[in-house]
Amino acid sequence: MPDTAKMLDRYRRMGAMRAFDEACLDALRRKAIHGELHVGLGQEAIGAAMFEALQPGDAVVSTHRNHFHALAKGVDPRALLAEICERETGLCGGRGGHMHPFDPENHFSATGIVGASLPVALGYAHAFALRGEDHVAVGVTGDGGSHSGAFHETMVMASARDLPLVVLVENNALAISVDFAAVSPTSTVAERASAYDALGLHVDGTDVDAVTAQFCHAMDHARSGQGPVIIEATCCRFRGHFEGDPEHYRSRDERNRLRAEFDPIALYADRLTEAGVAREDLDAIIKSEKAAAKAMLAEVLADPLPDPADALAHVFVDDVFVAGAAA
Amino acid sequence: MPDTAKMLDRYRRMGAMRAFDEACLDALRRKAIHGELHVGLGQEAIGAAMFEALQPGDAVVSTHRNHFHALAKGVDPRALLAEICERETGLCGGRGGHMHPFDPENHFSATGIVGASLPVALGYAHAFALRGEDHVAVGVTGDGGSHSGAFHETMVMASARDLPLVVLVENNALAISVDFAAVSPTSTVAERASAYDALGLHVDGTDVDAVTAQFCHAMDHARSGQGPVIIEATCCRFRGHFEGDPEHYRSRDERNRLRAEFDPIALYADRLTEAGVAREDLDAIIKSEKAAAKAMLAEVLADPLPDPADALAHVFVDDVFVAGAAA
Amino acid sequence: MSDRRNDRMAMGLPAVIAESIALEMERDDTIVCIGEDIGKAGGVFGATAGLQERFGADRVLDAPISEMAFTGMGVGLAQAGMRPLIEIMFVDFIGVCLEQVYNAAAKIHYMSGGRQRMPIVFKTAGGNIGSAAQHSQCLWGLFAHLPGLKVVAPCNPHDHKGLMAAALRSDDPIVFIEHKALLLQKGRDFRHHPDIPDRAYTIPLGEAAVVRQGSDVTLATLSATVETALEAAEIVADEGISVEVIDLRSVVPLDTPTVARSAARTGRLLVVDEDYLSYGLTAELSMRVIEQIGLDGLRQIDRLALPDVPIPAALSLEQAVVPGTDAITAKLRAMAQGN
Amino acid sequence: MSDRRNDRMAMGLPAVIAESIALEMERDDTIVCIGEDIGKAGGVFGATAGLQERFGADRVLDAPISEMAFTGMGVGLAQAGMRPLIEIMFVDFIGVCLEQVYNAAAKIHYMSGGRQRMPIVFKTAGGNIGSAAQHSQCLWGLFAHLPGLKVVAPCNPHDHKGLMAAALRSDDPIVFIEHKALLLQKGRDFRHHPDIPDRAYTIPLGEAAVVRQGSDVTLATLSATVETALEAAEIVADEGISVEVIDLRSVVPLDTPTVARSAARTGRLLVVDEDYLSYGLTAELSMRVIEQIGLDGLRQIDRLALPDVPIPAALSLEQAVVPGTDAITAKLRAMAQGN
Ligand SMILES: Cc1ncc(C[n+]2csc(CCOP(=O)(O)OP(=O)(O)O)c2C)c(N)n1
Ligand SMILES: Cc1ncc(C[n+]2csc(CCOP(=O)(O)OP(=O)(O)O)c2C)c(N)n1
Ligand SMILES: [Mg+2]
Ligand SMILES: [Mg+2]
Repeated sequence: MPDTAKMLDRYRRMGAMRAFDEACLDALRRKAIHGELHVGLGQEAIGAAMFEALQPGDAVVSTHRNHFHALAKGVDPRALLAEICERETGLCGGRGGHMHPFDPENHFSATGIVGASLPVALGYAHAFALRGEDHVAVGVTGDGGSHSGAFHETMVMASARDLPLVVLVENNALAISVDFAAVSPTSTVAERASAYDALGLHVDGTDVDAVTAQFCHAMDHARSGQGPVIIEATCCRFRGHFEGDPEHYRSRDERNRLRAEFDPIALYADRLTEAGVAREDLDAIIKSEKAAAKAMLAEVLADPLPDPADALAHVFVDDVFVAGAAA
Repeated sequence: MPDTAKMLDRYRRMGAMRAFDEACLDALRRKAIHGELHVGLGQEAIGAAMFEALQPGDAVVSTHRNHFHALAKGVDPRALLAEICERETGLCGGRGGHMHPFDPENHFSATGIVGASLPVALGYAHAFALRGEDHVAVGVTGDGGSHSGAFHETMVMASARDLPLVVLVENNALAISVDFAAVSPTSTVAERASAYDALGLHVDGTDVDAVTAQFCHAMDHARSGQGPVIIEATCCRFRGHFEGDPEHYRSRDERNRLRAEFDPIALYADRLTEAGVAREDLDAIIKSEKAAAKAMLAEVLADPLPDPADALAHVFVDDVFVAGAAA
Repeated sequence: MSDRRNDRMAMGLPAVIAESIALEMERDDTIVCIGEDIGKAGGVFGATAGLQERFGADRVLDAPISEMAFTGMGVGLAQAGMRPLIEIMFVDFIGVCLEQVYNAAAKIHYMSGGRQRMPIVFKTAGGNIGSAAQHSQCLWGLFAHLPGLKVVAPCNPHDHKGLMAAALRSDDPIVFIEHKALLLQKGRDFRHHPDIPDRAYTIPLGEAAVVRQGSDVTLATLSATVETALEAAEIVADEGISVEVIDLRSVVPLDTPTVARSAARTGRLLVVDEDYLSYGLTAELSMRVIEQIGLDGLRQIDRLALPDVPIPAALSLEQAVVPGTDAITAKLRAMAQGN
Repeated sequence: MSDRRNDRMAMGLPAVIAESIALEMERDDTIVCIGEDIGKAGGVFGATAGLQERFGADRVLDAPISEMAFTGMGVGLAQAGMRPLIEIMFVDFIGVCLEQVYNAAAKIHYMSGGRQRMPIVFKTAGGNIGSAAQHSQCLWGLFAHLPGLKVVAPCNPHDHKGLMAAALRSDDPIVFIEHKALLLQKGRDFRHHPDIPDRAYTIPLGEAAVVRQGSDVTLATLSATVETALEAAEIVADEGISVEVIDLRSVVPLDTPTVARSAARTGRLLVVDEDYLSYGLTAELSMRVIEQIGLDGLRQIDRLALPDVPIPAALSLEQAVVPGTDAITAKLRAMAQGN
């Protein structure tokens, strides 16, 4: 018998993630974000799975499309949204912006450079091993990032040292416009794990139950000292690569088809209704998450922007010492 | 029945390669080389195999340990030696030195940056494919270079496009001091080929017959449009990584053992004597190759060093145009 | 303005760049383009739009995110007799593949004693449009420090077309840095906007352009800052300060004589740069001018650039660090008031 | 000279560096070293000799040739509360891994609004010892252009020990560039050779040292060129030219005040640099001095550096481009003869 309470939690979590990114889209429309924005709509199941699989001491190093991973790692949503909206109250005082949230307490960080998340996660993994801690480092990449040299180097080092590293490949089959199938020599990334004598897992990333189970399995494997794991979760990106992407590379029909067929939230709603949950209860969850995100955005937008007078602070921890600077 | 004429050619070729590098060692002792020197002693069988497998239109991009590959590709030995000895008469007028020989006519080049040879070979392979030529590009790397990101990126692109590329991994089990076994997640590099849906070949690189056969197989595979190949030839490095290497990482005994057991020339001499060739004939071959190399070195050392007045030439093809420079 | 001219001025900068590349690819079938999203998508800004349809997916190759591989492919292609154009989407990403650019492409002609030519264009986009520390840099100062690379950063559609053609015809490796903010503009958005002929034409690499004449202060800059400088010059003109604005067009070669001649006349030199202040263009050009006309050839010298700080995400902070009209006019006023 | 001092002066520079790292690793067990050949072999020059035996293979990790991975590991280790020392064997190899150095390590403290510290030392070796274009570069000018990195290049064993300790204790990312030629020397080979205490000590980052006093010309330089400059100063001293030699020790921070004070007194500034001439140290320091003391604060200013050329293999050519004693004395004489 399905555990509907647990299922509803998953549903709510996915709903909260989607509502968060919809708030970001709203913020962009209101010109509260003046740079790029990459949202994760369509990839909520992976974020929700991560939430369940992670422990507080674990580390996550994410990508340009990082909001769901941050939320899964326990980053304060309000501080995250404020950072995305470039506010002084943001996680990083508005310095980092949406591609560069850093939350040392929660062991969460991200980078805007594709592939560059993985070596950083490797560093966490080495620290955990050195200190004898049973934490796991998760490095996130897209399918595109799996072709970068950093992916290879990270796997080589992690596996040779049996480090507690999980490489999560969110395979939405697109790197901006480039089809995974057109540039990958293999039909999955997971199968490349054998080249590193690592565990490779492949899972439908639109099925939150499946991806949660596999993600937990991956974490257990790494946590128990059996070496690194590549877990590939297939999914679809519902919007452009970034907001404003003209998407010359796919038709509107194609995009609509993906949305219709592979929406992890809609798919899970079906499963929940099959399990006897009422549609209106599900709709209420989505509604309340949307309302919460909307309220949070309203608050954030009332926060101040950073004071231009502070633009030069924080380059170095130690003030640049210059002998006789007073002279 | 063994074809002893062919075998004797192989033997001579290996002898010539060793004699060439011994001449380099001699040049170093005479202070005709003021920089680093990496010789290939112990790895002659691979060079000799390459010689047989390559066709004139093929390209080779090699590493810091490139002399045998250059000779195999038909680079003029005298010009190569003169380059190594920093002479004006050198392949590159003494500008490149031993790590950077460029021979456009013979489609040979090298780089001193580990891993960096492979993307350049990929470029040749793409040019061949674009132009519909049936040439093959060979990118050389050591075992150490197989851990670099460039290795991965090159294989991904080559395989996805079925390019005529052969990646030769000379696995001498050492990257300077670092044991291959200590840092590689797999026991061979060749087995990683599956991650790229490529052909992986593993061969004893001290057996010139075996490595020639496999190298020809690799070239045929790539030439016939079946995509890239990783061919890994195991071998031993008989000297330090570079001349002057204190070799703190291995004992003299260990090194002597390798020399005693895995000398491709000595091993082949045994095979030749078994096939009925007289020892003295073999010795005569080695002697004549040594004499030839010695004579060549004597000639080269009489060549002039580059004129310091020309030190600034060749930075650009087009002179740097500066408007009104005369003013 | 003729209808024709009007149409040309309505073209976005990316279309002008794509036109230049197409004209060169037509006349020279050794040109091959490789980069992320340059084919099917026509480039993230559209600066290679239509090329793949016209020249095929092998000459206009959509690459995986493997910059180390495809910059090296450029080197191999050049060695194989081709003329590659390699796109690094944003210049900020150069950290994953600088190797092939500065140790190979830049040095091979020299290392080979002049035997191996390296005709490669590394096309990329730099500059601030709100994308924070890892997607807003200019970095031409970085390339310029490394010998063997020519480094071009044009300021308007006309120059992009002519300099791209010159770059593709050059036998030397060239880093061609477009500015993201300019890529979002059309010809008519530019203050300084010469006609853009339909045909192919080249502009010699290394020739600066005096884009506004003046007698009180010489202001040298390049890329998007040329527009900002022209705006600032207009503002202070009303206050009686006459500014000569020079578009350097490239940092290597650097057209010192044109700047020095102007500075010798005005006696005041201001170098403005959107790239980082230290160890960059502002000091280099200043010193070259001093070397040319002497310490006593100038009454004043000053520089304005992005301070040595990662580029902040927030608009309020970004505006505080990127040299804008206000900062430039303030400098110009201060200089004009001095002696 | 005491026997003890004699022994210390007989130590090779690498042993002094290893001693400094060992002392720091003893007092702080968050220090972790990663690099190629730093463990079993003790470093290609011996600058990490003995560390792996003492601190184990996990704290002194022999890395595969995967610089992108292990520079990034440095960033992750720092984020995890450790203090990594990452060795890039030769600075020339930075092209394969600049990404993590300049886009991550250098920027994260700023990008995080000061929340995430980045205590990393990138230890590397630069400079000419005959290894041609891809193994002879200095490149401090490259790092210095990129904000968020401190860039240190010491000139003698005493300073290497103290600056390495300071770097390992700093909370900021530091590029620590040793010079290959110096790494082949012993304490007593140095003209300028203060005692090297056994105990740990630090030298503040960003303080230049006046290593020879003089009144006619101020010569500022760093790294191996300090020795060359001192030799040149001795030679011209016999001709009556008094040269003040300043060892900058780091290019970021750059101790402009010390140089400016000296230059204001001598009226003549010569900046000498083994790194490439353009867009580098010579112009930056010159301009900063001018900004501090004015165009009329100096009678003469000049610079000497490796011209903008890849470093040739042949000794005859290498000597023609690397600033040596002859080139420096020639500049000093020319300046002293001028006004
Ligand atoms: C090294 C590097 N190259 C290129 C880019 C530009 N870029 C940003 S995201 C992206 C596509 C990433 O694709 P993927 O890894 O599949 O992630 P997705 O966007 O699909 O989530 C590209 C090419 C970059 N940021 N870094
Ligand atoms: C990117 C880079 N990292 C490090 C080096 C220094 N280095 C030169 S050769 C070498 C070892 C290479 O090992 P391998 O690839 O196995 O080749 P081998 O020397 O054994 O022939 C190293 C680390 C380099 N040249 N380039
Ligand atoms: Mg993707
Ligand atoms: Mg090896």
